[in-house]
Amino acid sequence: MIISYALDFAFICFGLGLLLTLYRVIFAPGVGDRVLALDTMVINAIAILVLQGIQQGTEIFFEAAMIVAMLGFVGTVAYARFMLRGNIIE
Amino acid sequence: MSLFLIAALPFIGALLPGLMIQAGRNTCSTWTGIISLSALIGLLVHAPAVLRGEVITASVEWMPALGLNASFYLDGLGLLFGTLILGIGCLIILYARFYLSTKDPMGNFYTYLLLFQGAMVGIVLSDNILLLLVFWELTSLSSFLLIGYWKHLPEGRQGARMALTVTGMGGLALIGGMLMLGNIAGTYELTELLEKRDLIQADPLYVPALLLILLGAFTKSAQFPFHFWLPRAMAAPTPVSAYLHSATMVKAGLFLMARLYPVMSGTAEWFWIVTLAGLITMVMGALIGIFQNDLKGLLAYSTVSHLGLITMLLGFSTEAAVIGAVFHIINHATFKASLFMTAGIVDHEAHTRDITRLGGLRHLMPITFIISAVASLSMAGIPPFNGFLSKEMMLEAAAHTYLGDNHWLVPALATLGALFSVAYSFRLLIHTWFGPVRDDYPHKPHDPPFGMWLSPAFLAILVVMIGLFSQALVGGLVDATAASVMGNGAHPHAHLKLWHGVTPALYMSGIAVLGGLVLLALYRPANGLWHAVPRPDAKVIFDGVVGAVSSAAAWITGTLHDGKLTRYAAIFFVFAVLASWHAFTGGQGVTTPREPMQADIIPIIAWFALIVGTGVTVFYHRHRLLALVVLGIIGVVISLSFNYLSAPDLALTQLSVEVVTIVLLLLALNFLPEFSPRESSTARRARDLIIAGGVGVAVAALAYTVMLTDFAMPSIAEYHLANSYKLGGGDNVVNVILVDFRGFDTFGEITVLGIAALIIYGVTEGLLGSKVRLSLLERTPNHPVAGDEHPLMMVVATRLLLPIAIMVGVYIFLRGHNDPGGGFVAGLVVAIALLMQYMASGYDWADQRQRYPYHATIASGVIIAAITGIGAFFNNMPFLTSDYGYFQFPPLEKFELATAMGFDLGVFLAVVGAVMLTLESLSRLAYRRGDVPDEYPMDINPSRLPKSEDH
Amino acid sequence: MSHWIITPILLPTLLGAFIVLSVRHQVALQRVFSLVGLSLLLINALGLFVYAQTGDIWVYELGAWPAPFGIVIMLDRLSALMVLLTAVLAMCVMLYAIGSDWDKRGKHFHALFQFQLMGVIGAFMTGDAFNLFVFFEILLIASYGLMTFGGGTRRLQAGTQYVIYNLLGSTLFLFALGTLYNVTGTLNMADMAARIAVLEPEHTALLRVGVVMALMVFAVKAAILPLHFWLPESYAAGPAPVAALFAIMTKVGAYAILRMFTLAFPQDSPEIAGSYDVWLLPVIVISLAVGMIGILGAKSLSKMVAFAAIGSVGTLLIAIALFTPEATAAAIYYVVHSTLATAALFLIVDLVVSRRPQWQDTIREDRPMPQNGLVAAFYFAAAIAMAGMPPLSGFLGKLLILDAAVGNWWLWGAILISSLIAIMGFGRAGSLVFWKGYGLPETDAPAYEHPRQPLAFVAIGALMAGIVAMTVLAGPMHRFAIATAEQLYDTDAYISAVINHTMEESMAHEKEGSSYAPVDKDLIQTEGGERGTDHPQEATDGHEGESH
Amino acid sequence: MVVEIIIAACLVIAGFFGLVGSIGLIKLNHPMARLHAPTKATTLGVGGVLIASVIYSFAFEEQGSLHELLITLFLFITAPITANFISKAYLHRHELEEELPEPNGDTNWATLERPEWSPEPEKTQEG
Amino acid sequence: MLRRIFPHPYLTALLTLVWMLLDNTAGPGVIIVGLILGIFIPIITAAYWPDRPVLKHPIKIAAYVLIVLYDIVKSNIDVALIVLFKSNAARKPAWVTIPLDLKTPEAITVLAGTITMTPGTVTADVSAQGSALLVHCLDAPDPDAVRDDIKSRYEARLKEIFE
Amino acid sequence: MTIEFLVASAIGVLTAAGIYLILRFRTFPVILGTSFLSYAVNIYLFSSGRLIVGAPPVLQGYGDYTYSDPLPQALVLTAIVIGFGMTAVVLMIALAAYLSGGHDKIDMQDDDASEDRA
Ligand code: NA
Ligand code: NA
Repeated sequence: MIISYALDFAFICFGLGLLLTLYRVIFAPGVGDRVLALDTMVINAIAILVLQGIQQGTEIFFEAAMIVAMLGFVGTVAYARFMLRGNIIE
Repeated sequence: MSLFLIAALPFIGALLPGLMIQAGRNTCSTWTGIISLSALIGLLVHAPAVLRGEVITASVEWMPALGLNASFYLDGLGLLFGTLILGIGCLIILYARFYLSTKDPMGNFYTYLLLFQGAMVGIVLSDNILLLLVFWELTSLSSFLLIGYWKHLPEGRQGARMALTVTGMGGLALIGGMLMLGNIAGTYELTELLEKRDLIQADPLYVPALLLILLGAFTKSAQFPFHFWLPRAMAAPTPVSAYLHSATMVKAGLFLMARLYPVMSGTAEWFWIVTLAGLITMVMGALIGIFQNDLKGLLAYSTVSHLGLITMLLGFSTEAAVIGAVFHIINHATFKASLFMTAGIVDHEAHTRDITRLGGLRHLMPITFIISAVASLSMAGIPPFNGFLSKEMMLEAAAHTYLGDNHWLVPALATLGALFSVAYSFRLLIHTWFGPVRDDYPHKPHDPPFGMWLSPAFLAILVVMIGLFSQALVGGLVDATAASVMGNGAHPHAHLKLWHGVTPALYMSGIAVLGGLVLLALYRPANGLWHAVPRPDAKVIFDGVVGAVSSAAAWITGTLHDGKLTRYAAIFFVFAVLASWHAFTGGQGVTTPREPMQADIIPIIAWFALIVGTGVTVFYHRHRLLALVVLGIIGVVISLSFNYLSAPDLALTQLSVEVVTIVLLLLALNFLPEFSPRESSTARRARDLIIAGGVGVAVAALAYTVMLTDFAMPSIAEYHLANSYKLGGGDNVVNVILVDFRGFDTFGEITVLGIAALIIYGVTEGLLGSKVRLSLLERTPNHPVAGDEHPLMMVVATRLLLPIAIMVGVYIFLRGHNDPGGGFVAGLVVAIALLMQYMASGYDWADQRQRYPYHATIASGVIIAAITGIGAFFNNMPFLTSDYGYFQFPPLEKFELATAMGFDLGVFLAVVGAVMLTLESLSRLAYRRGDVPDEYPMDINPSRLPKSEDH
Repeated sequence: MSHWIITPILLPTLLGAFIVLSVRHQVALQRVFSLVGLSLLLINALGLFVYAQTGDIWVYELGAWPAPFGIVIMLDRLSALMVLLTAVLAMCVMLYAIGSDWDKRGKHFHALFQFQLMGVIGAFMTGDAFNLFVFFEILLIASYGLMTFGGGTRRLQAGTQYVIYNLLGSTLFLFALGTLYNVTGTLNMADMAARIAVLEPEHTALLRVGVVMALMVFAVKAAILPLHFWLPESYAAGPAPVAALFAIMTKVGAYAILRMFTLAFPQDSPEIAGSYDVWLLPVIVISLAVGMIGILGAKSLSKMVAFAAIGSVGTLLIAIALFTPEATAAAIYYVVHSTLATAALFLIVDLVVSRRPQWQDTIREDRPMPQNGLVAAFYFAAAIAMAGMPPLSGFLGKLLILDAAVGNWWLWGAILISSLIAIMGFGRAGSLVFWKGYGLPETDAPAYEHPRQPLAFVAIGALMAGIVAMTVLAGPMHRFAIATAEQLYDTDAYISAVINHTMEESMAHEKEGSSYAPVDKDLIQTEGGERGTDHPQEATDGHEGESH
Repeated sequence: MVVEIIIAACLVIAGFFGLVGSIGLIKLNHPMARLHAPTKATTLGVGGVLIASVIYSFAFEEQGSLHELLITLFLFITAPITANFISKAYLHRHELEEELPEPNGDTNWATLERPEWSPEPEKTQEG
Repeated sequence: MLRRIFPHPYLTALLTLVWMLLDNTAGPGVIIVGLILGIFIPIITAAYWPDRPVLKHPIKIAAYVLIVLYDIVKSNIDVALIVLFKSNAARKPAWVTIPLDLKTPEAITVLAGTITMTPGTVTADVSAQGSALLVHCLDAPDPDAVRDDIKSRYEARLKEIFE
Repeated sequence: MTIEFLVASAIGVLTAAGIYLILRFRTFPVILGTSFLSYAVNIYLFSSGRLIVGAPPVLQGYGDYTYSDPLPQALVLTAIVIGFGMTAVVLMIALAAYLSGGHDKIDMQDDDASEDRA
């Protein structure tokens, strides 16, 4: 049915997104860009998680998605703080 | 007196000197003397019975299952040796009282002496060969202490270690031999074992056992080629030499041969080995003895020679030879002990033992001279002294001994030995005592106090008496002893008398005496020749061997354990893979694998990301921050994969752990160098790649096999699935397993986490308490530091995020039992929420607002978990038995309460506490001099500025 | 029902937590609690030991979950002995740590000490393979803290290596467990044994891999070559009381081998034969040799003792790896001796270290230390015990092992020759450290000052007394060892103790369905195996109400 | 049917923007420029997916769910902070004093106002 | 008094809502539990949110949210077009200073957040005394227009809400 | 491409990476290596329960539902937590060693070995 096609499309989009961000994590002028790419990758991951939830018709992935949303942020900030101050808790 | 008591007395007594020494030297020595004297009397009480041929025994079980028992027995042989050990012991104790200077710790000396005495008595009274081994090794140990008694003398220490090594080696060989013997005979009890001659000699193990036992005996009795340690042991105080090296320890080897004679002797192996060893030792010892300038050295080699003589006689294995051996044991003990003591006196008086610096002493110390003269003549085998009698017996026995079908070699060599011994005996006598009085003695000698010459004098009298009235005095003892040596119900009878008529022995004796005197007359050229001839010095060889062994040991140890973890790890991996691979190939793989699942696009992309991410991390690993960023990918992908593969709880845990780990690594990286230098050579990297690749392939193969194999039998997990709700009250089976089915694992797991935090705290404290602190306070960052320590936006955002995150934490905690989540993840979420506060507003500001000490949080977590488990005790159930029920307070829906939640609460607290304590500790390291606790949560806040008057 | 079987694990845990919770700043109070706790532990252990003499096996199903679905704690002669040994050792070591003020040199000594005990005792008592892993980790992580206790560069660097090497071991353990679970579908040791016994040949390849991996994990713990490299540096660098306590840690590995490989992975069973038996003994002999050579080759006393520990465990493992009842009995006697002797030696070395400020434990002369005579006497006695010289228990143990190894003359050679090297090493070190100083020229420098530390000597004296007791009471001890060995080889009894327990449980709750008989896989019914609680009715019919 | 189309539309839009965001990461040539693409496009991308999920749950599952909105909430709170930090890092690691505008009378932009104990930046800095 | 029970009334409301979202149901029990937590959690976390702002006109929040949501959708399309079809050379990136009338940190944060989430602009930094925001524009031919737009469209409204 | 192959090869690659890093000379990469190794072993342990997609072991009530094997998941959870604790500790000890020793070499240096015991 139509939704499943849409799902596949979305999957592929975010999957490709994942690959592009991966590329950026590996090839980038600076660490900042890599962190940005990683952050984006995490966001793509969230999307994929939710898509899986829809596909399998389960709410079981919700917690995972939520945690990713919360923690991805912490990770990114930690990296950035490290670049800014060296010490991330001061 | 019971044999136990006789054997035990010296050991018990060994405590006394230590205590008595405070009471003065006389009291100390008196008590020591009383102890061995009473032991001697206790022994002699049994003499009549033993001489009648009875055997006194006493036994108590020790390790019956092994066959080791504390069983003693006293027969002629035991009586003879016991008397020598204790009797001469008493004399030595008396002698030592006057010999030892006031500087020497006499208490220790007598303690060691009694220990040694006890060990010797133990050997000769043991009825159990394992027990005998115990005492045997004890003599080595106590003699180590006695020889090393003068700690400050290097010769003393070296001599002690050499004696320990050689006799220790012999002892270990003996252990082997005795165990074999016992295993052949099926018993370790001598009295039984000695009955089994045929059984033993028929056994294929007889020869190895014999060799090992003889190795033990020869080392102890300084038989060629193990003779070299004895002269080195002369560094010991003279009483020790007199005791150990004339009457006792060196005779232990002879005793052993005599003791086992009934079962070991009579074979060709025995004859050849024992006879030859004895013969060679006798001749060689005597020869070397001639050219010793040190009185004690000369005596030592003469002892070696005489021990060889006795050994040889035992080798002959004839009745006459055995009688000769026994008799010579007595005689040698008497004259040699007194000689050692007189040598000691000379040393004591003249402050030298160097024969070349002595001479003419007979005028200065007549009493000592007479004693020494008597003993020397006996040693030379001059009638009418006792040495003569036993030497005649030896020559007689030698005269009838064929070596193969050669009939002259043994007699000839025996005569030669006798000749040499005449030579050194007379050298001792003449070069020390005769000649003109000199004026260059290191110290003007004169006769010692009565107490000091009493002991040697007594022995000298024995020498004479036994010489004159041998049959009457020792005939019975010799018979009894010989009987027990021969065993097998033999009844040897000794005819001890001075004149046997004109026998081959008499001729040989004559030749020996004349030849000896001639050789002495030619001493100067002979000596020149002796020193001109190069010959291997066993001591040098021994030292070489020991030195080589030691340095080899040091080298092996050093190179093997050079602290290179990189090598250790490589070895680990290689070994692990090889062993596992070997195991795998030994078994059978599954014939019908499972049906694999086709992967669609997303998993493949994830896989690709993982592989690439891993590769890049490794590639970039020297740029540490970069490596950490890329590491983030791997964490994310792995959690997603867990999620995809139906493990949502794993996904949550992996992810949250990942974040905290990254934060930790970043906190640490702040202090560490940001780059790893390129240190490993290309070859080295290639090697590592090969190892890593090899293991990787192996593991992948293993994992693949595992995944495509079905359980050999249904997994117990089916039970968990079936009963998770019904009995565990939860739908999330993983969580129910964690808090209920296998709650004990989780209990341990949170303890681990708590311990980790405590350690990290402790190490931090240690650093801050050490000199490191200063460098930390003064350190300058690796990089320029940006302004705006606590950015406004971040602070505000976390203010909103903290409560929401806690809400989420509560939710995940409560739902854990039925949905993915649970105490652990909840704990991490809350901890991370707090961490956000710390990152945003700074350590101090956040910490001031933290009311609960994290130590306590951890501890109470563990305790709450434990208490919940212990609660089960009260309805008489085992630890961690959970219970739950459904409750309803309108208008709320019916909800479930399970004790498992209490447990999970413990988990929650422990996790929060552990994570926070860890981060706290690490951030405390970052203090720099001049840091002041932040007053405000954010650096920039316009509403704080004076110019802003509104609100 | 009685819970005294679980208290030896709970007591240290709770005590450790309590110390952290309420007295973490008062060392004096910590000492009081430690000693009280250890005394209770000792009593508890004694009680269990006495109980074990009856010869029956006590199965304690945690959470009342029937084996093999839950975790069981087991008590048989062997585990009772090991727990008692641990308690005794812990008491002596703690006395020393207090007597020498070691516990004041850092934070959380007493808590870590208690957690260490929790781990060790748990490892000795658990009947579940994965739970064994957990307790391994507990004792390891506690040991990480204790090993680096007090800090100092060398100790921290050695500590880093120690942790990393053991992380590799733990990883291998997980690989092993995964493989074993994958084949047998269970984690309970007894159940695993029962299942392996009826395994079809087509699963043996994976099984063998799991078995060998497990063996290597235990080999790391027991410090068998070539997996022993973590030991020398860390034991030498670690605090002496900790090293002394660690004397039991190598034994944990030995215990695990003894337990698992007599019960579940016997070398003579067709599924497993040829997988490890071919290389185990040779490897052990090599590590024995390396250990004893190390005694002679070491440059510092602490290293020397560390190698002595390796050698001693090597001797022990020879006895274990023979896998015969006599040899096992010998091993059981020897394990006690080895633990006490090793611990005593480490503590004695610490006496030397603290009394020779200049050269510490370097094997070379130094001016005679305070209390030289007493320390030397202790050293002499402990060295005799360690080298297996008469009359102490080391010699008796060695006799037992040799007697059990009759016929394997190469083992005899290895044991006897290595003893000689050990004797040489101890003699050399002793005469250099304790005697040679007297030969030094008189200096007018003031003699080293050092507190007399009576308690420290008492602690060591207690250990030595234990060794003497082992010598005097060798007969009864050996009888006990034999009984223990027989119990170990009567695996059916062990297995049925676990399974029958389950049977009884399920009989009591017939209504919940049929029983679980893991031995015969056809009987496995996952609905069965009711646990021992009476559940509120909601438990069963509540589900429909809740139904999702 | 209509619902399905709506859901499908949401999914397609989401996928599209998600992809665009990631493409921006690759195509745009300047770090600050790259910063724009993901922080926006992915929010709508994810947002779309979430909305789709919400509608789907109401349409096809026995119990509708709104909790996807929470995820959106988190993203909306966090995305600006992330962007802020990354640009701060950029400002910090690249020398831009000249090309930045005047900070409205303040001494400097917060990030560039280094503490006095900070080491001086060395030129040619690999971020 | 009321202050002490409801340190953050709006927060309480928000948290209750969050709880309902989490639980995905709206039964009375859920609301009660949510309320309890919504009251309790702000109390224990109060220390971390000192001198909280007073919302003058909470009603206007709704309007603001709607505007921002609309802008976000719009922005996404713009950015998408730029990303896909505009060459890097053709773009005119710019740094813009946004002088602040707002003083409350919360307000400033919301403004900065809004800027970041809306068309081609990212809040890069705050000025050292907090009197201005540094904004980077992806493609801004006329930077001043951007500044005025932001100030009028968002800051003014936020000023009403917060100050 | 089968899921099993992907997972198995991933385990292999992670292991190899971990081992290679563990064989480096500095503590930091070595610690990274141990992390990789614990990823690998965690996945391995997880996979010992076999792989299923879309069947998380959260009960949907009874009937013909299939669930993935929950036991290995529980074990891996424990392993992850313990691994985290271990990583934290080794990191701290290594850091302390660096701070007091002045270098972060993993191998004992001779001058360290000669240093007196604290
Ligand atoms: Na990790
Ligand atoms: Na890890």
